[in-house]
Amino acid sequence: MAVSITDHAPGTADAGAELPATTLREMFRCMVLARALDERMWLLNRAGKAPFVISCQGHEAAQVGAAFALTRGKDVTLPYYRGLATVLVMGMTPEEVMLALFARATDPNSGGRQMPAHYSSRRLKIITQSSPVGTQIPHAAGVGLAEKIKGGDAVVWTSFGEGTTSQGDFHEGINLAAVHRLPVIFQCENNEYAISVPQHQQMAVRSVADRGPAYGIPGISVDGTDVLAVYEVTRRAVERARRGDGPTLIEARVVRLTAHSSDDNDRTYRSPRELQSTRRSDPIARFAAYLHEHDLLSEAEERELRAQVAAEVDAATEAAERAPLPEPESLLNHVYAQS
Amino acid sequence: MAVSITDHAPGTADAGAELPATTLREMFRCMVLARALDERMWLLNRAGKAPFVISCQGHEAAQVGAAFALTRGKDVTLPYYRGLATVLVMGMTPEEVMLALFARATDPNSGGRQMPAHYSSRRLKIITQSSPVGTQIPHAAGVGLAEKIKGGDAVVWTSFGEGTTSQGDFHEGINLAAVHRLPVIFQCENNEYAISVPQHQQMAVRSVADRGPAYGIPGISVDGTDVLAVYEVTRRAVERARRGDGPTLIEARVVRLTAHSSDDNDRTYRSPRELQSTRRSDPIARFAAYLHEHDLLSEAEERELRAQVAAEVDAATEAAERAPLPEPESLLNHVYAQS
Amino acid sequence: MPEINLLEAIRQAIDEMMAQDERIFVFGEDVGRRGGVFRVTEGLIDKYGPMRIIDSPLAESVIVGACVGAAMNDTRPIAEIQFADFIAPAFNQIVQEAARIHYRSNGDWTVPMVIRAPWGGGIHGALYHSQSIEATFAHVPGLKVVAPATPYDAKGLLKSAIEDPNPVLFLEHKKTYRLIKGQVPEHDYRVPIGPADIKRPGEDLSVFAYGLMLHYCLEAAQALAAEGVSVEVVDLRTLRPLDVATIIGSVRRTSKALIVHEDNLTGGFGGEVAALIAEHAFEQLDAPVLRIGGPDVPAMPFAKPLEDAFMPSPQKIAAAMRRLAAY
Amino acid sequence: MPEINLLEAIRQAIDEMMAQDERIFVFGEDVGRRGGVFRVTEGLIDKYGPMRIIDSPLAESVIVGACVGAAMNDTRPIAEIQFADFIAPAFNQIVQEAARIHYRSNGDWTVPMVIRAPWGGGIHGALYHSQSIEATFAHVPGLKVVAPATPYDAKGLLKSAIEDPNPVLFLEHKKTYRLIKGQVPEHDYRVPIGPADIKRPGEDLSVFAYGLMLHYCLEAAQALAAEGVSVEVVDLRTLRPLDVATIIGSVRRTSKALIVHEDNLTGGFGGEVAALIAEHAFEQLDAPVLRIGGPDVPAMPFAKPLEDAFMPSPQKIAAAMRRLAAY
Ligand SMILES: Cc1ncc(C[n+]2csc(CCOP(=O)(O)OP(=O)(O)O)c2C)c(N)n1
Ligand SMILES: Cc1ncc(C[n+]2csc(CCOP(=O)(O)OP(=O)(O)O)c2C)c(N)n1
Ligand SMILES: [Mg+2]
Ligand SMILES: [Mg+2]
Repeated sequence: MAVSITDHAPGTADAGAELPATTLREMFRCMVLARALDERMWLLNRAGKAPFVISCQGHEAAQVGAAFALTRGKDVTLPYYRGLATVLVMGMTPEEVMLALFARATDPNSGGRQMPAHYSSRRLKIITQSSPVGTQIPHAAGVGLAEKIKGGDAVVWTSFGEGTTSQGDFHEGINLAAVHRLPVIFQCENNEYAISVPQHQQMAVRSVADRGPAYGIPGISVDGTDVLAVYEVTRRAVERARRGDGPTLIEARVVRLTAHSSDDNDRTYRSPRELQSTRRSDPIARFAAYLHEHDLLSEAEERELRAQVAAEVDAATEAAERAPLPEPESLLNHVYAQS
Repeated sequence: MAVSITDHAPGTADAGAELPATTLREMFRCMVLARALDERMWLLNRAGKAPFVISCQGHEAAQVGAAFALTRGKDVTLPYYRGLATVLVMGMTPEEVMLALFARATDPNSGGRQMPAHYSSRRLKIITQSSPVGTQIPHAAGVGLAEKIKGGDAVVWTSFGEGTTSQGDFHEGINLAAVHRLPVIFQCENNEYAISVPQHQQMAVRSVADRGPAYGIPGISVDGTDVLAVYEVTRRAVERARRGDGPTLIEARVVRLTAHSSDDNDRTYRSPRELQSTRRSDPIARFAAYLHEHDLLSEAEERELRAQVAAEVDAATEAAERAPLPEPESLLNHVYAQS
Repeated sequence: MPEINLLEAIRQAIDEMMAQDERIFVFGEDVGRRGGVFRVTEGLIDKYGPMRIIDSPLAESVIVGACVGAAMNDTRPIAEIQFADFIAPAFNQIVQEAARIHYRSNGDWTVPMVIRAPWGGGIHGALYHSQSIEATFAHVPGLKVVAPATPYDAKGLLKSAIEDPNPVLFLEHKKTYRLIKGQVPEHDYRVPIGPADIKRPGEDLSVFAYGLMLHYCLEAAQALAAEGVSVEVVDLRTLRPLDVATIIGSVRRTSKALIVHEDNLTGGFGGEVAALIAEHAFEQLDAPVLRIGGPDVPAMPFAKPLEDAFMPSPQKIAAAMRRLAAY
Repeated sequence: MPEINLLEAIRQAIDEMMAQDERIFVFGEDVGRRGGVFRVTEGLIDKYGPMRIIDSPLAESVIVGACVGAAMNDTRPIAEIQFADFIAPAFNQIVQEAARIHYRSNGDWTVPMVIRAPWGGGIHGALYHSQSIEATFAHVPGLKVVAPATPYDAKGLLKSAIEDPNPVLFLEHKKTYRLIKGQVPEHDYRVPIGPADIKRPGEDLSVFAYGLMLHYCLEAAQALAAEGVSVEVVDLRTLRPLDVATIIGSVRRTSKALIVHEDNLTGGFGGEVAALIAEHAFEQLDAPVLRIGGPDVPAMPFAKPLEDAFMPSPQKIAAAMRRLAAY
C-alpha cells in the first residue's frame, strides 16, 4: 500500500527534534552549498565558460534529507544527474564538482570525459552514472545482490526522476530487488516534468509511490521540499534494508526551479504563473524558516554561513579553472582495464 | 485496487446463465479441439515428425473464455505461444495450425519460417508473434494507439505468461496504454512457472493483478480454469475498452499440464505430487462437469463432439502432412516489402 | 530555390507529408509543445494537434514498439529518438521486431514506419550525446538505414522513408542541422532510398562518406584539387540497401579507395565498404583500401581536446587522400 | 587427456573457477534447479547453493544490469543469456553501461563480468533461436568478445574471461555443444583472450573462421588437401580484441584470403577482417578477398530446406576455396 508520509507520519518537527542542532545546521549548509554551486555554474555557463549545466535546484531537501540517513564510506550511492546535493553530502568537494564542470583532467568523476553532473567516485562509493536514464536502477539492484551474496550490511541508494519510471529498467531493477529482498532504496525525485513532458503524460497514477505495492514493497510519498521528512522516511528505509527486510520505493515530491538544463527554455511549456508558484516551494527557504523559528540558526549565523559557502564556491571555481585540460593522447587511455 | 473476481464477482453460474446453450457448447468444442490438436502434436513430436511442440494444455479455459468476449474479424489479438485455443476461436483452422507444426510452405502463420505456435494471420487480425517474450505488449499498446488516432472502436487483446511480466516491455507497454486510455486488454496467463522458475522467484507479489493499480488501471485476478468466469471479466474489460475508459490487466490463474515444451523435462523441477495435483485442475474436465450438471451437454453428445474433433484433427494432420515444404529459393523472399 | 538548413528541410518533409496523409503521426519525447529538443517538430502540434504529435513516455522500447503495432494498424508512425545514443533500449524492438516482421510473417504483415534519430558528434555532447549507430543497424536485414548530408537529400529521402512500406532508420547528423544549408525546391519531390550520389566527380581516387564526414571529405577534396589531385567524393546516403554498383563503379574508374566515418573504426560500416571493394574491384585496385574512423574508444568525450582528438578532421582526411594519391 | 564435449568443458571451467573463488556467481534464467536449458550449469546449484547459482527473473536487461552493479561491488558475475537472440533487450546495459564504465570513469571503476550466450544455428531453432550476434558486439570498444570452437579453447578461454577485469561476451555455438569433442588436460590452464590460433597450417590460401564454421572450414580444407591445395585455417577465437598480426601474417604468406561466418554477410564481422587485409596485406594479395556468410535475410528459418539453404556448408566453403586457389 502506498503511504503518504506527510498525511499521517511524523513530519518535520518530530524528525527535527531527534537530530542534534549541529546536524541540522550541517544539513542546511549542504543545501546552501549545493544551491550556491549550482547558481555559480549557470553564471559560468552564461559567461561562456561551461557549455552545459543541469541543476539540482529545488531538489536539495530531498537529497540532503536522504543522504544524511546513509553512512558515508559504507553505503553505496548511484545518484542521477540532479544529485549534486547528494554527492556533496557523501563527500565530494566543491572543487571536484567544478573540475567536472570545466572537464578538467583531474576531475575525479570522469576526467572530463562525461558531461558535468555524471557523478562518480570509487573512493566515495558513488557509482559512475551515464546519460541513458534508468540504467542505474538495475545496477543498484546488482550492488545490493552482491552485498547479500557477500553477507555485508551496506545499503544501496539510487535516485532518478519520475519520467525515468517509464523505462523498463525501472521495473526490472525494482522487481529484482523485491524478489530477493535486497538492501536498496529507490528514490524517485518527482518534479512533475521530464524535460517538457508533464507527469500525467508519463503515468496514469498520481504518485510514483503507488508502484511500490506492484512489487510487494513499501511505496512512500514524501514532501521532498521538507528535508526532515525525507530524512525520516529514508532513515526507516535504511533500517528496513539493513535488517534484511528489503527495498523501499520513495517518491520525494520536489520542484524543478530551473529549466531542464542550460540547453532548455522552459518558458515554452511552463506558464509564467506556474514558474512563479514553483519558486514559492523553495526547499531552502523552507528549511531556513524552520531553523529560525526553532532558534536553531540566527539570521546572523545564516549570513555568515552563506558568506563561507560563497567563499568556498569562489575557491573551488578558481582552483578548477586553473586545473589542466586532458591531454589529447589520453583519449586512448582506459578502454580496457589491465589485469 | 486488484480485484479477485472469484472472491466477490459473478462466478461461473451467473455468466453461464447469460449465454445461450449453443454458445456454451461451442466454447466447449473449442477447448476440446485445442486439446486434441495439442495432444496430437506431442504424438507427432514423439514420432519424429515435428521437431518442436509448445502447449496450450491447461490454458484452454482462459483463452476460450477471453476470446469469446471479443468480436471476430474486428478485434485485434496478439496471443503468445500458448495461444492455440485463442487462435482457434479467432478463426484459425486446425489445418493451418498443423501446417505451422510441419513448417509447410502454405502455413499462413509464417510459411514455415517460425517455430510452431508463433501465430499470425492478417486476415484474422492476429498479429505476428516472435519468440523474445513480451515484445507484443508494446505492439498491443501501439495497435490501440492507432485505433484511437483513427477513431475506430476495435479492441486489442494480448496475452503472455507471468514470467514475462518481469520484462521491461510489460511495464512500458501497459503504462503507455494506461496514460492514453487505450482500448487494450492485457491477459496474463499465470501458470506459476517460467520454464522452471517458479512465480516467487519472478515477483514478490501473489498476483499479477496487483500491478494494475501501479498503472492506474484495474487489475483483475480470475480463475483461469473457469471458462465462464474468464468470459465474464473479459466481457467487462471489452466494454470498458470500447467505451474509451482504457485498458484492463487480467490475470488468469491457470495450470501448465505439460512440460514447458518438447525440449523440456519438468520432472527435474516439479515433484510427482505437484504434477499429480496439477492434473486435477484440468479446465476441460471442469467445464464438462458444469455442462453435464446443467444439462447442457449429455455424455453421448460429448462423445460425439469428441469424435468429430478427432476426425477434424486427423484430417488436418493428413492435409498438412501432404502439403509441400518451402522451396529453398524462397529463403530470400519478403526481406523487404515492395511499395 | 530557397536556401534552408538541414533541420528545416526535415521539418518541411514531415509537415508536408502530414498535411497530405492523415495516417501519419509523430511519437517521441518532447516532440509536442517543446517541438523536440532540437526543435525539429516545432509548431507541428499547433497544426496537427496532440493526437498526431504525441509526447511519448520516456521509454524508447515502447516508443518503437508502439509504433510497430500502430504501423500494423494502418497508420504511418514517425518515431523520434531524442538522441541516437538513446536508441539502445529500443534495440530489441527494432532488430527483433520491426525488421523481422515482414519476413517472419512470410510477407503477410508490413511495418511502414520511420525512426528518426539525431546522431554524431562535434557538438560537446560527450559520451552519450555524440554516438554513431549506423554500423549496428546497417547490419540488419529488413531494416533500411538512411543518412543524408544535405537539406535537399534530407527532405527528399525523409519523404521516401515515410512512404516506404518498411521500417526505415533515418539518421540526422546533429552538427549538420543548422550548419549545413542548401537549396531545396518548392515543389514536391523525392530522393529514392538506395542510390548513392557522387557529390564531386573525380579521377584519381574515390572517397566514400555520409553525414557530416561527407562535408569534411568535400573540404579535403577541395584542398587536394589545389594540389592537382582529382578526388571523387561519393555520398552513400543510404547505408542499407547499399548502392554497391556505384561504389564498385567508382573504384573501378579511379583504382583507389578511401572510406571515412566518424564511428569507431573497428567493426564500423567502413569495413563492409572496404570488403566489397576488395572483392569486387580487386583487379582495378592500385593501392590499399584505406579507412578513416573514430578511434576505438567507447565514445566521444566531453573535454574539447578529447572531442577534437576523436573527430576525423578535413586535415586528417586530406592527409589520407595524399597518401593514396602518392601510392 | 580425457575427451569431453564443448558443453562439459564450459561446465568444468565454471565449476573449477567457482570452487576457487567465492566471489563468482551465476545469474540467469533457469540456471538453478533446471541447470540451464542446455544443462550447462547442471548440478552446480547442489554444489554452490542458490545464493551463487541464481535463477533470475525473465528479464535480460536486469540480468546484465544487475551483474554490472554486482561486478562493481567486488563480486565476479557470470550472466547467462538463455539464447544469444535474447540478448537484444540487454543491448543497452551491455553497450552503454558494461562496456563504457571503465572508460567513462577514467579508469576508476571496472566491470569484471562474463556474459555467456549460446549462439548460432543449424539446430531447428528458427528465427529466434539461431542468431549470430558477434558483429554487433565485436564493434563495441570496452567489450571483449570470445567465440571458441573447441573444448580445449572453450575451457581455457572461459577461465581467462572470468579472471578478466573487463566485461567479456562469451559466445558458445549451440551446435558445437555436444557435437564437438576434444581432449582437455586435467590440470588448470588458460587460453589467453586475444591470440588467434592456426588450427591447420597451409600455404596456398588463408581461411578465417570461428565457432561451428571453423569445423566446416577444416572439413573443406581436408577435401582441398586431397586435391593438392594446402589451406591454412585460422581460428579467430577472440573477435575483440582481434589478432590482426596473425591475420595479416597469414595472408602475407599465402596471398589469398577467405573469411567464413554464419551471420548475414552484409555488415557482418567478415567485413572488418577483409578490410584489414585489403589495407595491410594489399601488396601481397594475389586474389580478391572472399567472404562467405549467411544470406541477407532477417534470420534463419525453421523449415529444414530453408535452414539448410541458409547455413554455409563445407561444400560451399570448399567451392570458394577452389575458386581462390584457381585464381
Ligand atoms: C534513455 C534516455 N532517453 C532520453 C534521454 C533524454 N533525457 C534526458 S533527461 C530527460 C528527462 C528526465 O526526466 P525525469 O526522469 O523526470 O528527471 P528530471 O530531469 O525531471 O529530474 C530526458 C528525456 C535520456 N537521457 N536517456
Ligand atoms: C526475451 C526472452 N528471454 C528468454 C526466452 C526463453 N523463454 C521462452 S519461454 C520462457 C518462459 C516464459 O514463461 P512465462 O512468461 O511464465 O510463460 P509460460 O511459458 O509459463 O506460459 C523463457 C524463459 C525468451 N523466449 N525470450
Ligand atoms: Mg522529472
Ligand atoms: Mg508461466
